[in-house]
Amino acid sequence: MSGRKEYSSQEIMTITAAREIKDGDIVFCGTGISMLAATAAKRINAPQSVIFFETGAIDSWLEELPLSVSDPRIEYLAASSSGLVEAFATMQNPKTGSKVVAILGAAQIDKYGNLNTTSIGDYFSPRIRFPGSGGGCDVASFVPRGIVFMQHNKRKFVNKLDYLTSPGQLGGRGGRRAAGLRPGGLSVVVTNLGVLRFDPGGEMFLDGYYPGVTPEMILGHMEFGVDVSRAVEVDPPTQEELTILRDQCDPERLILT
Amino acid sequence: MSGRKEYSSQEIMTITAAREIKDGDIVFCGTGISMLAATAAKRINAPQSVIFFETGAIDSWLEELPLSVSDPRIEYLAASSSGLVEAFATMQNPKTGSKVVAILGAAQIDKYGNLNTTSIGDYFSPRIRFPGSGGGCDVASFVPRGIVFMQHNKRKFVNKLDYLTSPGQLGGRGGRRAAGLRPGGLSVVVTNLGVLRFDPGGEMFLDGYYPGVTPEMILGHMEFGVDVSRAVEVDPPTQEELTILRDQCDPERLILT
Amino acid sequence: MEPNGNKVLELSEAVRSLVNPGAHMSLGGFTLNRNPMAAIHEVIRQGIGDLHLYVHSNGVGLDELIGAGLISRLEIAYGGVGKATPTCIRFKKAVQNNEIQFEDYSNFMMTLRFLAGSLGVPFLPTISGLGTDIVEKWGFSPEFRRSESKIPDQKLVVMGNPFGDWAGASKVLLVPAVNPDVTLIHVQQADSVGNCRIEGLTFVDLEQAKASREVIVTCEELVDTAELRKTPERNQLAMFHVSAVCHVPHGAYPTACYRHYDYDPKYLQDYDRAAKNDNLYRQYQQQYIHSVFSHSEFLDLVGRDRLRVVQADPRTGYAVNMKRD
Amino acid sequence: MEPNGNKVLELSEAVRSLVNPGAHMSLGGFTLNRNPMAAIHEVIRQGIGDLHLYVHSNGVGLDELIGAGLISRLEIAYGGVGKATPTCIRFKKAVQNNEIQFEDYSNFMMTLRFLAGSLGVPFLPTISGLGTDIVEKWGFSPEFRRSESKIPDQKLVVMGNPFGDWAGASKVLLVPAVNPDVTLIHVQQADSVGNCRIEGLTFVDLEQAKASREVIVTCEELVDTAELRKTPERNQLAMFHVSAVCHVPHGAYPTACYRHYDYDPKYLQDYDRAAKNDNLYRQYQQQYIHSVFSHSEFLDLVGRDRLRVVQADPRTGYAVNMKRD
Repeated sequence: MSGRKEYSSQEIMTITAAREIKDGDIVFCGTGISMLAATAAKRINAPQSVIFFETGAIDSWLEELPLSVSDPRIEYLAASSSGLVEAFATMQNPKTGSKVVAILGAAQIDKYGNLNTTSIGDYFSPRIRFPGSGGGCDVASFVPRGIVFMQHNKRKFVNKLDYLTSPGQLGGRGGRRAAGLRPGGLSVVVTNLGVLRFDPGGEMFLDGYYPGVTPEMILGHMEFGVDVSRAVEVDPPTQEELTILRDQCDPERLILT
Repeated sequence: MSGRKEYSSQEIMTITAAREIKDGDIVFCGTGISMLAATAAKRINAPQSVIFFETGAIDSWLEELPLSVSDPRIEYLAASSSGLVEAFATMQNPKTGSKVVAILGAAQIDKYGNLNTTSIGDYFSPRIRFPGSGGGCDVASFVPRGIVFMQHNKRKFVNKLDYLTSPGQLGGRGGRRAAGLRPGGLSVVVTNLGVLRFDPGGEMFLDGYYPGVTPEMILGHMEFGVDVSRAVEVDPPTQEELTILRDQCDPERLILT
Repeated sequence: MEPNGNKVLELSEAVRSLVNPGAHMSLGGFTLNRNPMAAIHEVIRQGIGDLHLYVHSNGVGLDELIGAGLISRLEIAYGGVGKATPTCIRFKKAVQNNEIQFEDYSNFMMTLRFLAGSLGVPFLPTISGLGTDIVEKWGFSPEFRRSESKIPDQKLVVMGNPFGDWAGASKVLLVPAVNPDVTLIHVQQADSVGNCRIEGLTFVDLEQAKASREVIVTCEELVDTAELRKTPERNQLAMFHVSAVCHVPHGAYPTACYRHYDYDPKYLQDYDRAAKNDNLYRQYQQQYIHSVFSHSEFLDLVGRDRLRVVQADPRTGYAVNMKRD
Repeated sequence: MEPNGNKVLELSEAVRSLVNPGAHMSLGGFTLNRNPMAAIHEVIRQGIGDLHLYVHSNGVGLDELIGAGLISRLEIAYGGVGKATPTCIRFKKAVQNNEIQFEDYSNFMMTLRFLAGSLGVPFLPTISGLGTDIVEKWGFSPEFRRSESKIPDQKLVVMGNPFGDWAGASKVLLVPAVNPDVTLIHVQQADSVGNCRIEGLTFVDLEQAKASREVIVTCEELVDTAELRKTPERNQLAMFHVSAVCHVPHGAYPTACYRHYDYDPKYLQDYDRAAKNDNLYRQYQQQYIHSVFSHSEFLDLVGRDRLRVVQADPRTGYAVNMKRD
């Protein structure tokens, strides 16, 4: 599909996510394409955003793209380097907490935006074991806003998670509050086909589809149905966005293929 | 009294307290004479003891005597400087906590070694207000052993504290355990007349009296009675101890008068 | 304010815009080290009152605010300057004369309360203080607590250990989080966006700043951000915690600032003498605070010779052999 | 051992005397940075088994211990090396084949558990994880928990906020303290008595070390204590927390050590290839761990040319433009 375009599906995903980041946002950054999106936002549309990592580096410049949140590349020219206690405090204290935006990936997501990064099958003898929460459950619990990267297919957009690692809206309307979590949490899902958000009831709906994709195609890649009545076509990445992404954010093609 | 001797009552108090400190002890040090005793121990009988302060300085050398636990003199050549969170952790973690010895002073003490450093009279409109707990309540709660400096008189050795700032043995036998504190706490009281310790029931008894002092004189300076049957005369400071104390620990005579 | 926006302000402007009457305020530093004295004097100069103050162990800074009559309520662990001043004099008078509401905690309890505020949790547990009057005696009544949304309904809570006797504790004391409206700290170095480097002991400054809605930083040196970013691990406070950066050399005088200057024993002795007498004290604050327009004018009044006396020796970080008795 | 006693030991001797079969052990570092690899290889070389392991996010170090069959029980937040290895391969196999008991937490929960251990409190509170399977699914049964005094009777406890809705929290999750028997960390600098300086990110190393009964430190540089004491604020770990100091240059290789060397992508890729096949993996551990007597011999086997490739550039602290795909 993306072969017929001037941009890959990775590229439109990255740029679409980057556009969600605004000046003044404090971006909690996971590994891989999350890092690429945060870097793109800082270099394209949100130069006044701050990237930070759970490992303790704050306002990293990322002259080279890190391959992990503990990659020493995050330490170069950072405003401050500390440890996990300090990093997680940033997501919860009264001055900074409300500005934090998380970018994460997951193996499974349900219609309330809850995530599974732990295992497929029975927890005790799983068919497939994944790395686990890492900081995912923490950021999903703490942040007022967040972006999730997903590949769009029926095995990933499921009716029921095999394991609920990171909270989205939990059971739907009021779910977070009932559990003791603050409102907010992950707010947008960016996939290889489009963009999904959550309505006031906490249910996922289709907000946008990429050029060449239809809402019907997207529904065909999900185990559960979502409202597509509000969906519009997503603006494709501009040439300028693509140039900066390719030449400045990932010249080594560590993430972009 | 001390005028007739080659040493002052301050000097015998300091040396008597210093002798309580052993190599390997980690000494939590308060202000004034506490600091002088810790310094004397390190230079006389316990060179392998470590002095630390609630403000975060560990293994300070104290080339000059500090006048407060935040005096910058405690930072010079310290092994580590941090903050209060780290300092109080030292008194509680499994590796170091059991080696910590506290040295404190107080305005009032009762027969169970509970201390008042807050106020005399009604708490809300006191006749005399003192500085408050500072770290006193914390160390008295945490440490397995501790030394208290007191002036021996009826207004200070009282039947009932006006305010219980720092826990000793609380109500006596099993008092700490019942309250939720670990066993231990302050274990010896060094005064201008002698030395008192606590029996297994948590009650104070007279362990020693200085040359020229009698148990009867000491009882005459306390509102409550204590067992004096185990009391022996305390060895006076040696010439060597006095020389080191005067020439190396407080040459400026900031504490010694 | 964007995280990397320029936060450099005149101290008078920072205090005017960030410290409001009735504010809940906390002070960094410890007894005679790194108190934010310039900022405190500016609060007094502007007469911003009815303050609710949080300190762990504080000295002359606390005492001057109380002496100026600006403190209505105080949560405190220790008010003194060590051997020099066992108990702060205006603090002592104010408590003995029922001029302020006060509530006592320990240093570690106040430390944990600021740490809790910085972590966004309602409380932290400790075993410190179990069985003491710190738990029994509340400075603020339950009625007042319920009527004041900025303080918790309970001073402290004792509860059984939900994990049995795990860690050898049968009970724990829960201390509630503090989130001040504004915190004043003084640091050795800051850049224009608010990244801060404290040399030597940090006390509880970092937890206090991170727990606070607004933070006013005064700094000895205003340095280039590129310089600070060469060793990020030495910058304990990142820009997004800070509201205003004010370049105020000797901003902690007459308390110490490690590797820059020592505390001034003479000033502190003179202060105590004045503090003991109401008339002298009014004259003192009139002369040293109200009659000057800035910390720099204050230092001129004190005399630059005093600054030479307290200047830190590069080897030790303090003033070697300074007369202190 | 006196606090300022000489703690310098050969790594093999330190591991032999401080890591016992069945020990509860924790590992410092984070995924591909500052893992105590030399110490881990020594544990494998000595075949010290039935270990109960605590990690937050760990990578190849964790994986090699599991691959060697030395881990019986695991408490973990994340087992992977980021983009290079999304999930550690021997960890994945061991879990999928029911070869180890495991229990999942989040990074912050594990962080708080070590912090609680360092503070001597039975638990710390957080709102992280409320409503998730991390709270619901226990890796160790209540029966096993009651039978094992080294772990708490409950995995986690959810309770109402005793301070009402203070800090906007109606409930909190209590995470129990961890106090490992022994912790392995690698630092840039240490002196002979155990004062340590970590450059750059500290991760959870300090809390892990302070929570632990015994601590084995491997260091890039063994330096004079007088040198470290010139800037005490940069020495995050004081001597009395440390049991043994082992001078092991490149002791974190193939993971990174900031300002000294980068992680080695080639080694990690070769490792993954071997880890996917049981026979290849046995050969790998035989060749790189059991057939050498020390970390220095291991480095010779790897080839000093690889060390040149990963050598840190002084400007950035990592290997600029190193081939990483």
